[in-house]
Amino acid sequence: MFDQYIVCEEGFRAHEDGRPGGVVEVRMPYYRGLALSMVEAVDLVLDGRPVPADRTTFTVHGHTYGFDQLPHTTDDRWEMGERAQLAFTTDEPLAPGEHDVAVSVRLRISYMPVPGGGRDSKRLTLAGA
Amino acid sequence: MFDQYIVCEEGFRAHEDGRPGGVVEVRMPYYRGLALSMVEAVDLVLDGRPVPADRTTFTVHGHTYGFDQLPHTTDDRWEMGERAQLAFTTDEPLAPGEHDVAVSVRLRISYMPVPGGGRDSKRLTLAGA
Amino acid sequence: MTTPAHRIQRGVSLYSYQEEFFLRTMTLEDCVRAAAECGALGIEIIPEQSIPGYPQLTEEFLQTWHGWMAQYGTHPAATDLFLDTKRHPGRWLTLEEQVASVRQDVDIAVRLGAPVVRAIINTPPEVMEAAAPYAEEAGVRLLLEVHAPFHYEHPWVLQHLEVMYRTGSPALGLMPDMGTYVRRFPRVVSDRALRDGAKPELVDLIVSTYDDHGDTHALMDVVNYRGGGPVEFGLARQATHYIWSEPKAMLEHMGLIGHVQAKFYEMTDEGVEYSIPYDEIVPVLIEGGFAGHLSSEYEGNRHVQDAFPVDSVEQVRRQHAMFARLLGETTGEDA
Amino acid sequence: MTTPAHRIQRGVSLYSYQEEFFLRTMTLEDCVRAAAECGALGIEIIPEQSIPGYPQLTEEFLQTWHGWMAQYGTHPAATDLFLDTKRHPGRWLTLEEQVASVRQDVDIAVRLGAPVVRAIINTPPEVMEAAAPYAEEAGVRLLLEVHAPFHYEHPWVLQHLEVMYRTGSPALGLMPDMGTYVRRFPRVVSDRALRDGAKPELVDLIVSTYDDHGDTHALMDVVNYRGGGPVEFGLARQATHYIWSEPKAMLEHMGLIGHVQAKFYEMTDEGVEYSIPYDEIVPVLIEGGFAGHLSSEYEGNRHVQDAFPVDSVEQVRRQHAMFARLLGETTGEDA
Ligand SMILES: [Mn+2]
Ligand SMILES: [Mn+2]
Repeated sequence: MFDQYIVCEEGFRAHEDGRPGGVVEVRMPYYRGLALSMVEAVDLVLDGRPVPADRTTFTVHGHTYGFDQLPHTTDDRWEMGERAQLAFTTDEPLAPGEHDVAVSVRLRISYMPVPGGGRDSKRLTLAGA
Repeated sequence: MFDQYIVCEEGFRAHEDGRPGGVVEVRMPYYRGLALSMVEAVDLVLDGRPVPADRTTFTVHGHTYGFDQLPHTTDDRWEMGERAQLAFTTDEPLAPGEHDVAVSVRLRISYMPVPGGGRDSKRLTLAGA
Repeated sequence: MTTPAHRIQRGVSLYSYQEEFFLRTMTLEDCVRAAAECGALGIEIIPEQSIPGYPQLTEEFLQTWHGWMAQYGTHPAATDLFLDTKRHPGRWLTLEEQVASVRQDVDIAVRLGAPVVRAIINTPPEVMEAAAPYAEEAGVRLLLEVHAPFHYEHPWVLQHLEVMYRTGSPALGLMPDMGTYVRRFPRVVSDRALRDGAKPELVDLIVSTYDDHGDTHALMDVVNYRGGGPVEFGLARQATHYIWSEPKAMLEHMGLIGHVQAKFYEMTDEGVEYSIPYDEIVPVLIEGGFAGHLSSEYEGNRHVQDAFPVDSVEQVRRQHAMFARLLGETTGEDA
Repeated sequence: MTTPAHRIQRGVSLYSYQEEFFLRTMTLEDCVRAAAECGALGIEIIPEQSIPGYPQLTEEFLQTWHGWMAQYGTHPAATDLFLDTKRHPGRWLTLEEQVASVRQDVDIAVRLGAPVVRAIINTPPEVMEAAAPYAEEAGVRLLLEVHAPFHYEHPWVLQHLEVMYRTGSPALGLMPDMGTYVRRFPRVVSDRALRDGAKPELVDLIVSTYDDHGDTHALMDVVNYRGGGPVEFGLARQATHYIWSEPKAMLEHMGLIGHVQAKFYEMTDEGVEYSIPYDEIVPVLIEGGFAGHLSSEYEGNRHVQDAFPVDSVEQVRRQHAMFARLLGETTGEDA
């Protein structure tokens, strides 16, 4: 229902500390918030190359988690419409300019027999570092 | 319907010419034969590691094809119950003894809205080279 | 036109403004104000949607919330609960955990001042039964949302009705979602499929099969036989999710019906819902003596957002102009 | 017991021996012989299954085939065609290509000596219409297989019936698959789900919902609400694929019915099919004056092969013992 809004147009940026990689802001394609234990995956494909989940972290309202922590996190939530920060590490620094950013979100929604979530991809310009 | 028969118990062997890799014999999980153009994939996972399709070839009754050729091959068939040879190349020679062999077959069956096929995995012992 | 006397109240579920709330072009207060401005004074809220930090509610939030109610002349009509039976990976919530989850949402309803809690359709009947005394003590009704494709003869709903009639608990009841009365296929949905590249003749096939209330059993198969792909399959799947039956079926259970979710997809320029015949539904509610809220649930945004500006406020406004007419309210325009 | 006079012939589709033929424990000749040995003299063959090199048929094969027919006292009853509309990646066969595919299969039927061709359910009505004159000239009937979940009121079948009644072509007709008369859920299927780890109470729910011929619309949802996973979802999906309706529905279209596929899942030790009431079906065929083949389609192998030896020959033998009884044939045992 909100697939087209998953990848935020703004906020795509390199790491401030110079580590290779960056941050993309993402929203959950769902009409309510969910405890993080039900966020099964937020998969990133950057310029056609999948970024492994263990090279990403997930931040909601200032709290940062590894994806191995999410399944056990029942006391924090990704709120409806909230911009979360998906931070990722790459081998090489990101080139300035445009990048293809594809994000697929998989949610465990109890009343649905199949996984919920959605996918979005946008061409984003890296904000000046 | 024939998933459990996809991977043949016999015929798992190293290449005769000493190239690294080998051959596993496979059957199509379907009750009729199909033109090869409708065989969309025969994916091999060896000891937990996927073998890319471009490192495999497919042989039916003595005719060998690359997987890039199958989509255009409407004049040859994988017959019902026929043991095809799925040959694969690996970086290192196969160790003697047991290996996990998982094969997933995807078929384009016209009367079905979803892909047909199936999957099977067996622990096979490499035949003496 | 004379309309029989009735006690139906108008309301809005803030679900209706999901597009604007998601995109932060409307705040929660904006949503309450928008509802009030169309005379829909009963506010239905989904705490997990509208209240960051759920299930914690701060005193500050509650004060603000009740302040808005006073300021805009609105009142809390209902809250919507979810039951996350799959909250933990790899295991199901126990019965006790499920009941605890419902109790927590009852507490939240009490603090928000809502007399009704929507129990989502996946709430098991034994959870309803176990939570009923707690809800009764709290002065809150726990109403099972009868959502498409369910209906009053469905085994799942029959199990719930068995609990309701056997226990006779005043806290238990039903909350029909009018998405169970989709007489014709919503055109916003089929138009979207066309924009997504669906073959027009297959869209016609799907829509006309639905509109004839024909057998959708093998619709996916037929769409495949006719050359359909993923977009057409998606539309065919939609056609098996909508249902139509006679709204009069509500009369038999009217004693249990405490709230109605007025699902809608498109209020046309002519002021009618394209697919759901509210001009037949509202008279049934009046006839049955329904005394709860008729609460808007706009769900068209997802089908038009790719190509058109979404205006949920206007859509809800139109629905309430229609309700005011069907309920025989004297409007300024008539005077 | 007196059975009315009838002209029904018994046959076997070699589909029935798929397990043994796949595993090469039976040859094609073994299949023909097995059919003959249970008095099923009409042989239905799926060329794409049984004849390597299809669509080429060598003179040598044909000679062998006709030799078997003479040797075993059998006769070709039907061939089964498929229509591979998706033969090429990324594009659909054109109408002309589809008709050419059907013609090719008509030619094959002629060479094999079969008077009937099974047109698979995805064959479009316009392809049937376009191929009918060719089939008529070849002396072959092209019969649409009415397969579950289709039935005679379904829009897809109605389109086919429209072509059949409008053209009046003697080459066109119907081939009902008795999988459309599954009165109770096949226990070989539910037992398999249990072996695969399905929760017994959910298997019961699915089976009893099916057996009550209740609403399977939201069965998948309810199985989810009750804690089901992939195995239970698979079983629920099966329950939406089987159908039951009154076999008498065939009477109205009996003039078009040229062959019957006697689908079955399990012939019990008591000599009856567990899920399909052939003792009601055969009298309908007799009453309607059906004069074609009642042709076995054993499909139980896939549900038992994980745990039990498959014995398709014995299963078919039992079905024909039942047919002989229902058709009033004097058997050696009675004499
Ligand atoms: Mn609703
Ligand atoms: Mn059949």
